[in-house]
Amino acid sequence: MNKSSFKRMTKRTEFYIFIVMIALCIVIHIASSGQLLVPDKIFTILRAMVVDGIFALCSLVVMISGGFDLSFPAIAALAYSLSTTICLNNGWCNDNPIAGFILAIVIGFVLGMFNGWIISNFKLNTMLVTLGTQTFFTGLSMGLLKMKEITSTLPAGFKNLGKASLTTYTTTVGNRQVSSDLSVTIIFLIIFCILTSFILNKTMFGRALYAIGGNEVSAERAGYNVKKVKFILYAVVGAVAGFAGMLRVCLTSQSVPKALIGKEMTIIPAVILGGASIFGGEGSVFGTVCAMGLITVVSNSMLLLNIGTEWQNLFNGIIILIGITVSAVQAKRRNG
Amino acid sequence: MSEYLLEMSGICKSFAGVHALDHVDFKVRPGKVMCLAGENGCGKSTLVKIISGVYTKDEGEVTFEGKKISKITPAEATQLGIQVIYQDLSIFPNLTVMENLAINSEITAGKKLVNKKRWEATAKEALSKIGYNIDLHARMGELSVADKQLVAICRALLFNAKLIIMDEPTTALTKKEVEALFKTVRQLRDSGIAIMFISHKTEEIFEISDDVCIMRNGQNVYSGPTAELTREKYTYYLTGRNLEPDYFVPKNISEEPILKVENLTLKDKRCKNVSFELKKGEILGVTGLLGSGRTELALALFGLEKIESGRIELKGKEVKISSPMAAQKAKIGYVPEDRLTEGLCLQQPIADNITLASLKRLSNSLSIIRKKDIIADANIWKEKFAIKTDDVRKFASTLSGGNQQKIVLSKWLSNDLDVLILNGPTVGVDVGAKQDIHHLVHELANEGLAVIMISDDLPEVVVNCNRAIVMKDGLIVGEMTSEDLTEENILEIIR
Amino acid sequence: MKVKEFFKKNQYTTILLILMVVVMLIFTVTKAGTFWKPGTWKGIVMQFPEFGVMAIGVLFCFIIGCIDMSFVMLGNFATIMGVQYILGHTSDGMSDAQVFGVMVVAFLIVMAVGVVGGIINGLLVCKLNIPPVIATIAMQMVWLGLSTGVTQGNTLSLKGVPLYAEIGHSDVLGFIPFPLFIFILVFIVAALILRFTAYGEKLYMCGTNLKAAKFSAINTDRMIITTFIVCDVICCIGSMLMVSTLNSAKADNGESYVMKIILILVLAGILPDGGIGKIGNLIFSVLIIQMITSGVNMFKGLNTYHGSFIYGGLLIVVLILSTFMQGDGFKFRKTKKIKKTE
Amino acid sequence: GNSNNTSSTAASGSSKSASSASSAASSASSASSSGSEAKSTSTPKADGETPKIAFVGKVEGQAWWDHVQDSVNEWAEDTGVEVTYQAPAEVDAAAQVQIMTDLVNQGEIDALLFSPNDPDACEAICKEAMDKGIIVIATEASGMTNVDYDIEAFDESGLGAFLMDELAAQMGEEGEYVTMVGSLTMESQNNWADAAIAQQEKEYPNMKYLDERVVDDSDADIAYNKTKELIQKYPDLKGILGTGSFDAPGAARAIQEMGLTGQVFAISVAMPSEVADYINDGTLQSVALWDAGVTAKAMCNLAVKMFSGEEIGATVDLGVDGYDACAVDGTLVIGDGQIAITKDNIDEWLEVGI
Ligand SMILES: Nc1ncnc2c1ncn2[C@@H]1O[C@H](COP(=O)(O)OP(=O)(O)OP(=O)(O)O)[C@@H](O)[C@H]1O
Ligand SMILES: Nc1ncnc2c1ncn2[C@@H]1O[C@H](COP(=O)(O)OP(=O)(O)OP(=O)(O)O)[C@@H](O)[C@H]1O
Ligand SMILES: [Mg+2]
Ligand SMILES: [Mg+2]
Repeated sequence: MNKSSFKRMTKRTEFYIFIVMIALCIVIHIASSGQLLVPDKIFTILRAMVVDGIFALCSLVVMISGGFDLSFPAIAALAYSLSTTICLNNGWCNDNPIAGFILAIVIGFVLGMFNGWIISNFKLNTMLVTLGTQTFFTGLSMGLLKMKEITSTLPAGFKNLGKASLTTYTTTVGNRQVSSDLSVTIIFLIIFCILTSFILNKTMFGRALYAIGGNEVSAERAGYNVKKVKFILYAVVGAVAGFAGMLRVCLTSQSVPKALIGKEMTIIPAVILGGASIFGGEGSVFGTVCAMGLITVVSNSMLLLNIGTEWQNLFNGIIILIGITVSAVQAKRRNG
Repeated sequence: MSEYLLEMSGICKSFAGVHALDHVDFKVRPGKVMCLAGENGCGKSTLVKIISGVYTKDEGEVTFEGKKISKITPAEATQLGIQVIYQDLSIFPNLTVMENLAINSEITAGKKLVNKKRWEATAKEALSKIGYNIDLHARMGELSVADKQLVAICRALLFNAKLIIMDEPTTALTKKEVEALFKTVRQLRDSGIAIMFISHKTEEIFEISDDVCIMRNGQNVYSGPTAELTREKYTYYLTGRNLEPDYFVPKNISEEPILKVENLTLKDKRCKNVSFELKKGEILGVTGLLGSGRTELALALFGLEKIESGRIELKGKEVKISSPMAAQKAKIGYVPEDRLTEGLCLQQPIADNITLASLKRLSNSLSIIRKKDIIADANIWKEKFAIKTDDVRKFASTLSGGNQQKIVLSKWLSNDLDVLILNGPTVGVDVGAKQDIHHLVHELANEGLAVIMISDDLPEVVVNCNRAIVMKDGLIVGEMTSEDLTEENILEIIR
Repeated sequence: MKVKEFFKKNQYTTILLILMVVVMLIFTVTKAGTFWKPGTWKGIVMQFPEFGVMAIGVLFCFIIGCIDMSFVMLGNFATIMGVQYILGHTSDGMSDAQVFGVMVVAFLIVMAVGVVGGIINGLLVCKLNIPPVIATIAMQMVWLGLSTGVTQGNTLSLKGVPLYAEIGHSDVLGFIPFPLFIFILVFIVAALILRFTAYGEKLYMCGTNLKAAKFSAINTDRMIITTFIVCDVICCIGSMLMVSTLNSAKADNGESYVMKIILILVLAGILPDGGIGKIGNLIFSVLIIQMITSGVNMFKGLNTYHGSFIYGGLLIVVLILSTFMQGDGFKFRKTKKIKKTE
Repeated sequence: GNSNNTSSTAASGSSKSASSASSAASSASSASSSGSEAKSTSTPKADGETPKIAFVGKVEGQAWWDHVQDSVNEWAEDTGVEVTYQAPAEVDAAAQVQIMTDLVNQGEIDALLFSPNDPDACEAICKEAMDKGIIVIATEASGMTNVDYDIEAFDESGLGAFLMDELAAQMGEEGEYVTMVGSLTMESQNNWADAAIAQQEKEYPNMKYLDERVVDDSDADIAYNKTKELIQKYPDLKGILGTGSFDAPGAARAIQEMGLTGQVFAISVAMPSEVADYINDGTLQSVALWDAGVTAKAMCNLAVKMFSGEEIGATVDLGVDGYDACAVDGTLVIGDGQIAITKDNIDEWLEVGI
């Protein structure tokens, strides 16, 4: 039994990505003469993963259901821009950011509902719909609503959350003391990972996503209300995207309406790298987190690896290319 | 309370002008097996979908257990006790066997959370209903068609169904599995469940059914007990003509073999040490159990499987067939077993599908091609095969299964071939069309074509082949020529 | 009654036509004076060719069921190579004929890079079974990376070689702007290929069901690679037009064109799912998008994002509308694609 | 307007536009309707007649350019002159040139004011505009030929040197430093950085450039992560010289969090609103700025002057602070718009709304 479950594990893409990630970390650690696997660097990498990690989870659940969401960055951007603007105008959130987060979640939810309504009601190709809504939401935010950057005037509640740390690690670099914070927001990433994993594996809703991704007609015949499931899915993804966007505002202390444009183009390859199938029905939180980790580690080690600035894009592209090649070859092997 | 479990009267349904169902009356008695038979495209699947709530009827009345039903959803149908095993099986290829078995009942039970133990118990219970054994944690997509089918059947049995509908459940099963399935069906029937059964195989209908309903062109032409029906009458009702078994009489077998396979072993070892010869004018049957490697053998000859050792000779010369293109050049054609995924471009015109493998012939030296020629070429085949359509420019998806199969056949027959490999050429094809196809293959063989016919349908092999080989576990375990080529002999070897 | 039949058969084209008329009407009512100026239209026909040409290239990919995200960056890299060659081989004293000769070689270099890019995309997709979107997103990063690396991010200006821009700004036959001429040329050739060649026929069939095409003795791998080559070469032509408008090549020029072109194709009813799409519709959708973009610039209070808002909304409306009709449009509905892996 | 359509632009005083007469003729037929409205700058206008101005920014929806747009609109309101502001959605030369092409071809404008994403890319359309008699004024575009004037808020190498001087003072004229830019493809940012390095080589021999130009994709969060990595990589790093407006805010955040205030210094061009917190708490000592809004107003004023046929001499008063006595050198007009933002003056600048 144990042997066969191990064999099954080796058939999974996640397994390989995990090994690649570990191997790459070790390689980089050695190449950078021991500067990667140290607490302060790990703190930095974890912090850099928070927002992208939550976005990746959004993208993952949609992809498992056989969809393809291009609009979540646009939703997040509109949600946090509106939310911070409202908070600022009303003088909210100077002590704690909860109101802002609730607002962003609600706005994200409403925008997600719009996606969900179109996708579930008209049974349209999700990539096309979300391409449309992405353009539409961005246009709404920057054109009609004329969202502006909010920087130093950002309510203090947001800034404080972004600066709050769980623990601080101090070390001596050269002849000076350098301290690194482990951001509180990492908790949110962990919560979301556990929650997503739980929903996907332990609830009928999660199984519905896999079932729909595997065979939508069968799922309908099996008794799932596919329409409802999809509607809820996109609405919730919208809400979570809004939340993640708000986290970004806190972490950067600025609300820049344009900041997330094009984000989907880096998140989606990462999710695929983590073993999710673009055809639906495949993918796991573990794989996604590993892939996200891999990418974050690489992009935060370029300087340490002495890769010239002008070649960093190329290096990034090649890593992604190799990664998806590995996962594609692995998928091919598995499917015979 | 009426004596019928399900009563349908005057059912009409049309799709964009096509009358799929035209005032059909249909009744099922509880605790009986009801067979629904009819030519391809006569509306059987459509009727099933109306019962199960997938389609809504245009006209007519449905009564289930004496209650009139106006409009139901698939979920409501399940609750009423109607279970359908669809032609496409409705399984989840990405989930495990256990999940596939348990998921439906979990949903119906309105469960919100997953309990692996309960799922496993449910799955085991389902399998035990027909005494079938399989790794519960295997991925569904990796199973063979037969295993998928059995899982789907087990899943349906889980429900306290009053009516189980099976749409062509035996197409992908071999004799042995069909027997197992029938045992289950009888068992269910005896426990008071009504079974509705669609099949194109005459033998099966007479073996299993209590009542028969025969449809033609969207109307029912016969309804009543099977006992009152003879086979002749049955085929007559079905096709409107009298059909005699049309045994293949080879007239024109060449001296020298055109194809010679020696010690062929495939890379993945699904086929080992296979040797056989094929002469012009022959129809060579290849049969065996599921997973016996017949498909792989055919694919190897068509350049889609990697060969490890052994040689293939065509007209005395060794050839390397590395791709379908090479096979076409060597004048070998292949009609795949799964027409939907391997044979057809459903969302393209019928004409383009028919001419897909002969574009080279239809285009000039600049590879310029004219739609007119495509249509003209397609129309020839439409006439020849009596493909049921008014316009070859319509999409292939508008045809029924049997007519789609005819397209796949004509795609290769329109090529100039030496060897034609047919893999399950009449799967899901009605008797009438089957006869047409067989007749045509006979003619072609007698004109000098060498044919390999892979089939599970033993009568088909016996009637149409002058020679047959039987495979088991990738090995050839028996060869028979016309005298000893009988169903009994084949079955003996397989067992 | 032929007209009526045409509309019935081409419901989607009809919708596009109506849309175009509506857009024109709106601008006519609001800004008749500006909108109907010859200058405005000159602007419109001067601008759409560069991405219109690229859209034609990507159309080929869409029909075979692939999507190319790498074309803009690949085009930039190709033109950077070309421009570098031009800059390295021209000097002040050269005659126009000599410079032209250098430009021809540069053109060949650009085409060669396009071919290489197409082959790589094709190999990734058909040999390694990587889904096209993902493979080409990765390649996009690679090309951008290469261009940035090679140029160090600098602009390669063709200021010293005015002939290139002169050709780009010349009029063919005295009245057709050169970019428009190229667009028409590429369009006609593409339309002829799609309609009258065995390749075109196979393209649609492969796009509908690649496996069935493979079982019909069609070299599907070659089809995919060829299609990526066609796509990327045409896109490189578009990139060269862009170089002539901008008079320079750079790693990240035309970044915004990727989404714009996908939008245009989808609006034209040409879907990345493969197997469907009429090249004729492309004209309408390109014009609609360009009219909106140019139209927005006529209004003081409107910015570029109002344009996004309008055509994002338009796309959604068209998608929804299409579900209410039969014929070619209902394909926007999601059809489960048969997995490419066997 | 019933002015005649002569193509020589006496007011601009440059000879290059004389050569455009022939090409103007070729475009005259297609632009006949616009041609009659295109006003030659040589003809004095009747009192009260104002030009229609279009201003094309680098990008839509960034605080810096939002401020420019606001300033332009404010100027329009004050003067009653019609101005339309447009900018591309992304920092993309192609998209920007398309907007300019539309504006020029639609023939509704008398003056085209812009700040190019890529100066070379704009030459062709500017030439076309000038051929049509449209006044063309650029900013941040030194080296462009097809413009009537290019107004610079400061001397380009001056900004680089200024940034270096400030940084050097903070670092005590010794120690290691690196440079940071938004992207390698942003020409002006890279030029300023190069000028800064040149200044260091000339003036501060004890400082050492680590030959590292970091890119942050115009995203403060990336600047933050990169700064952390830099400090890890170079334990002795003392200065970060950025030229993009996201560099200093991101770097400051990292410096502050790592407890290195006073040990590592950062400077860049930045908007006061983005760095106010760090300036006030001392993480940053100064940033450089010019008020691009004021520059934009100066450009508008210059356009009006040219439109009314006013002679532009060796110096010109453009009517806004820092531009009241600009030196004119050929097409180059250099103002005195460069500002250092420090703790002392940041509040004033915050009120200006940048
Ligand atoms: N969704 C649909 N749209 C249009 N026509 C349809 C549709 N479904 C079925 N038809 C048509 O209705 C008729 C009946 O089809 P149906 O699938 O019920 O046949 P069948 O008896 O099950 O055939 P087979 O034995 O080949 O499975 C056919 O002519 C078919 O073309
Ligand atoms: N040696 C094997 N190892 C693992 N799986 C096998 C093996 N042989 C067969 N199978 C499984 O059985 C399936 C059917 O095999 P194959 O296509 O050879 O059968 P067949 O005899 O052609 O039957 P049919 O055509 O009726 O499906 C294969 O797809 C595979 O999943
Ligand atoms: Mg059927
Ligand atoms: Mg088989």
